[in-house]
Amino acid sequence: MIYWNSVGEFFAMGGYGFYVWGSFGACAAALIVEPLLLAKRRSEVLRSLQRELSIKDDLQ
Amino acid sequence: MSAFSVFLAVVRRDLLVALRRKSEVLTSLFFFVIVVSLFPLGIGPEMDLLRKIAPGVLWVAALLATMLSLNRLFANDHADGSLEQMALAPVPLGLLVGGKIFAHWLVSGLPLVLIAPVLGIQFDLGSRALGVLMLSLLLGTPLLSLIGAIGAALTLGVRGGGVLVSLLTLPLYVPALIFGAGAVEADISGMGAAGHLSLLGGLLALAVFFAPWATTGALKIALE
Amino acid sequence: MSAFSVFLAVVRRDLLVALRRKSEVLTSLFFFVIVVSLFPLGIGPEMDLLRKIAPGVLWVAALLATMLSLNRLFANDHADGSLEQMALAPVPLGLLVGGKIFAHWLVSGLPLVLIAPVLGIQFDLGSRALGVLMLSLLLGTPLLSLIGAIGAALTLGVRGGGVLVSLLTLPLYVPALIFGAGAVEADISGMGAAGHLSLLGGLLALAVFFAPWATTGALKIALE
Amino acid sequence: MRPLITWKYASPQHFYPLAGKLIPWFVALTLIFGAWGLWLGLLVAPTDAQQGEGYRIIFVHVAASWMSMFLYVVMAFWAGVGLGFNTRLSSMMASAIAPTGAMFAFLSLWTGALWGKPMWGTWWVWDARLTSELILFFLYLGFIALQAAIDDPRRADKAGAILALVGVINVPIIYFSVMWWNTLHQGASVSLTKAPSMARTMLLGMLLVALCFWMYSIVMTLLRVRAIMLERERHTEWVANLKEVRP
Amino acid sequence: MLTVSDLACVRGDRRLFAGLEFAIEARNWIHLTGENGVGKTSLMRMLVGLAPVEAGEIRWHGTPIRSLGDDYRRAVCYLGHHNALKEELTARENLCVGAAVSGIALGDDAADALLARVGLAGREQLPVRFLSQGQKRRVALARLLWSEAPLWVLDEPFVALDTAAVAWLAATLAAHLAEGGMAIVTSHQEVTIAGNTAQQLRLVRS
Amino acid sequence: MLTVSDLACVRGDRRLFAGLEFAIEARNWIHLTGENGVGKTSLMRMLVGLAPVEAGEIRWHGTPIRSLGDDYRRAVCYLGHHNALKEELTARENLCVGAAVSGIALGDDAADALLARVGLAGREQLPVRFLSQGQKRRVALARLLWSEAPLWVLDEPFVALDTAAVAWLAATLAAHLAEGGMAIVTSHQEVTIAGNTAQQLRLVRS
Ligand code: HEM
Ligand SMILES: Nc1ncnc2c1ncn2[C@@H]1O[C@H](COP(=O)(O)OP(=O)(O)OP(=O)(O)O)[C@@H](O)[C@H]1O
Ligand SMILES: Nc1ncnc2c1ncn2[C@@H]1O[C@H](COP(=O)(O)OP(=O)(O)OP(=O)(O)O)[C@@H](O)[C@H]1O
Ligand SMILES: [Mg+2]
Ligand SMILES: [Mg+2]
Repeated sequence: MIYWNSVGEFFAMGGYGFYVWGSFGACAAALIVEPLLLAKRRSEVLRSLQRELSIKDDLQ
Repeated sequence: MSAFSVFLAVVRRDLLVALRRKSEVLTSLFFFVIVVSLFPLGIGPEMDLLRKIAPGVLWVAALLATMLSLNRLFANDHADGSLEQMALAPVPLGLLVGGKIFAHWLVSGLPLVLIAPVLGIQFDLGSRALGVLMLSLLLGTPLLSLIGAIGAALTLGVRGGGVLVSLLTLPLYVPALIFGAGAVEADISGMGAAGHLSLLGGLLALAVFFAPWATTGALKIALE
Repeated sequence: MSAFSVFLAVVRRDLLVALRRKSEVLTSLFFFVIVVSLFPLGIGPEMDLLRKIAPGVLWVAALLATMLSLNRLFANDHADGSLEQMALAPVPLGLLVGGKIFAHWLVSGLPLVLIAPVLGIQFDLGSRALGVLMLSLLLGTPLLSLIGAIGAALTLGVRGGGVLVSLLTLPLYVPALIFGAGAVEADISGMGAAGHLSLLGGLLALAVFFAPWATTGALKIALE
Repeated sequence: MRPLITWKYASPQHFYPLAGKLIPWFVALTLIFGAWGLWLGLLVAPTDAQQGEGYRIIFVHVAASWMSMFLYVVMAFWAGVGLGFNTRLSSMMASAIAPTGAMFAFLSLWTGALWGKPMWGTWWVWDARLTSELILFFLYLGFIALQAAIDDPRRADKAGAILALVGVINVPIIYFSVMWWNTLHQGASVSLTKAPSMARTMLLGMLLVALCFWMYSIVMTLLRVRAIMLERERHTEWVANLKEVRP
Repeated sequence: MLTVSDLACVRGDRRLFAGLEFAIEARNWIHLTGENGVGKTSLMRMLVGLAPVEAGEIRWHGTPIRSLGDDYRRAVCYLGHHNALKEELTARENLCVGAAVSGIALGDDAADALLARVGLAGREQLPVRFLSQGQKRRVALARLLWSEAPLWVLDEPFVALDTAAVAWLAATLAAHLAEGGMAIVTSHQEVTIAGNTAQQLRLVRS
Repeated sequence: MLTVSDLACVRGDRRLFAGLEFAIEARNWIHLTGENGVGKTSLMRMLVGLAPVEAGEIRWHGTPIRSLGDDYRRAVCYLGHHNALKEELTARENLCVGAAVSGIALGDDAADALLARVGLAGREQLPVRFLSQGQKRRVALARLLWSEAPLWVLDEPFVALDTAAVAWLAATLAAHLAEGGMAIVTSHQEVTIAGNTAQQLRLVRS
């Protein structure tokens, strides 16, 4: 049921490899980078929150 | 004093300030003239080419000239505290805002309408096309002032607002540009401009209703 | 502290302010992008026509984007008193002014150079023409910042200066526009862009020498 | 009598843990739809007679285009609710959706351009659909830039809401104006070649990728809204008592 | 009568004050003091309805000001740190248009008479940008002379004024109170108003 | 030593003053007074070299200031009606870049220490636009703490300051004078500086 005969053919995409993989690659990159950026944002917030709280605890 | 006289008071004040800053009225106009004149310099002197791009260039220039003058629509009033006093005045803020927008159009929209034929001649437009151009600008420039006011109010007090306002308003200007320039092009190509012009009129009617209202909302937020 | 470190201090300060107004850097760029995108909307989608006017449109847009950002070159410093303090600092004012102009170019000129190829593609320019476009902008945008600084200084504190500055600087921008857009056109039509580019370079060298000096003079007058 | 709808989750304090619980499920859905869609689109679907293998771009292109438009409406909806009912959570949702929407608009432009080059011989034409997508991208950027330029989050929410609502009135106007502009002018320019009656596998693949993007958008929105909640409500007690903050 | 109950003010992530309670009656005035940055300006902007209220209630004759709208705005005259003057208009024009925007018609002669009262006779026709700091403040204060509002909210009105102008303002306030008005005034200096002892309200950092 | 001889000032078609003569010696200060609009600000801008001199001469240690250039600018520290702060930078950044532009390197810690001295500890990292009127003035005044100039020219430095800050500024002035500095200060209020009686200079309308 798989349409392709070989891996090489799959990657060549009938000569349109650059365009097809350029599109799918950009999408994949975007969909991977965005969660990573969000994870970074979250850990930054958490870190600064923890720092603030520990300062507050020290004061008490 | 009636609501209408308060409206007139605002219009009068803004016109007075604009006239007092002498060059103000003229410069918006000159900007329009200069931008339009730059194109032949950048593109070259072929008349056929120029005639083809004339409606587009004139309309884009009108749009940029209006947009440039948006900064002073509310910014000065905000900085010197007048806007606070307007918000505290015992009349609907929407009315005062309407007055300001109207004055803005008188100062920076109307002159463009009046000078446009002269510039159109430079691009070799026919007299019918010039008429359509003026009409499209007459309907279009108030629309630009109204939409622009929303952008100006939203960016008020926002640092770097001067350029941000263009980012916000230029996309919203697209329909005005397309129907405005489209009317002139349609006329030139003999298809009749009525359709485009009536769409432009419809948009204007819509904006007259909604824009002052949205602008007032945005101003109240800016003052908080 | 050496003269150079004072120069750097000014550059650093202005970059800091620009970055702090977060969107500032990006919006000058967006303005460029949007203006360039407006032209096809006004003119119509025919690629042949668009390809012809591409160099002119791109250069006019770069010119307008630079010009729009001139307002904030000195106006804020003037309003908040920083400019007075700079004039009173025990270092040559020309040096500080040079720093401000350099920072201005970094914020509002350089990004245009970098984005220009993407826009050129929308107008279907070839890759060689894109290279020439970038080069011409690389030489041209500092020139625009330098000339613009004179205009910005001259209109400082003049009410309504925002539009007046365009009136003063746009005519001065004409040579840059002609040689800049000319270079790209010459390349497209196969005539070679070297001549235009070297003229542009010459103008830039001239401006680097004289513009800060003229700007300083204008600023001193504004402060009196 | 119990109220029909419970408003409990309209407060950040209660929505935060709920969002945390929902995320894994939507991640799973994203992965399932994504894998299935890619399987069909890249490996199973046969070639297109006219366009060769290049047509496979359709699987991401159309999904991204749809999402970019859909997300704008959802964003404007939440922004409007936030403005009208002064509910913090709705405004946060709007801010959380915008970057993902802008990203899909960008992907639509990018994949479209990569498709256009082999099909039309040019990266870009000023076609109606392309142009209105470009303007949609600008509207997203305007929204994001405006919110970024205002420091007070409450002010940013309200200003952004007004812009989004004005935009939502304008999107159809822009869309139709561009359509009309272009049909009047068509002339020599290239016209968009519609794919002929699509094979069922292709259609299914396209729908699956679209579903995957939809689920992905939900995940991103929830993740981002959680981060925004932490940032904005940093001084409240419920944040201080979270176990990820005070272990 | 203005009643403030349980008022709180948050700026950024800082709580400036909370649980503030006070009231002003006719013929009385409040001298609002407190160190720099304690929240006096913020409080005043809440009182006149420019800034949203975080928590608590402000009532005018018993009704929350939010629901009063224009009626409350007619009752208040606010003067902030900024003078609300157009620099390119003359002092006279500023006065006339300022009044017109608030719905009060003021002729040129009437405006000149008011300007003479604030000590600017002979400078009616000079654009405001040429005036000195103190002269600008005087033009701004002329607003008090045409305002019919019973409640004056003045943020550091004495700044930049010379001794003569300070005395004039104190007398004007005294007259306003004698006619049944009320006022709330910030100032870092002592203020004495003939025949009226201020209710002192000192904000402290919470 | 600053000597002013036969100085005149014209603004528009108005002669503000003429034939003004005075001098400041080390360890002395001048309290410049006069009613609103008499020309105090105009005089100060002439003294520091910002405004052109209509008639008369201003000398620094005997040399006309026009011919001194940078040397004179190094000797003067001027604070005008405006605070010369960038609203989007933090207080700390403002201090550092302000000093750097005048050729003085100031680290973050040094800046924080100065800010603590003007009572802004804890607000070093807040963009200046969030500060209150008086807090902004304090940041502007911090300039006096890093300046090495012997001559201070301060236009209404006490405006917007609360009593604690006024006392601090008076003490700072006293210390500056004790170290051999000089100052010229306008203020509509009384100013007392420990151990130093002011030379009173009262401008009157000519
Ligand atoms: C930068 C270039 C492009 C952009 C911005 C773009 C944008 C869009 C948008 C917004 C849609 C969704 C419209 C809707 O469903 O109503 C769409 C759908 C579609 N696009 Fe593109 N497109 C681009 C290039 C292309 C190219 C080059 C092709 C093929 C030759 C193409 C083929 C399609 C197809 C087949 C659909 C779905 C058909 C449909 O739902 O009507 N697009 N595109
Ligand atoms: N975003 C923010 N984050 C933290 N603090 C802020 C923020 N915005 C404002 N503030 C603080 O809020 C206070 C505002 O004070 P306000 O202007 O009301 O003071 P004031 O009592 O009028 O002072 P002054 O006597 O100096 O005029 C300041 O202390 C300022 O530092
Ligand atoms: N173009 C002009 N025509 C006439 N008079 C002018 C003009 N420009 C300025 N003036 C006058 O010059 C004076 C400038 O005063 P300056 O600002 O120096 O006063 P000041 O003593 O600092 O007052 P203040 O105590 O209010 O700060 C004002 O009286 C102003 O009216
Ligand atoms: Mg205050
Ligand atoms: Mg003064």
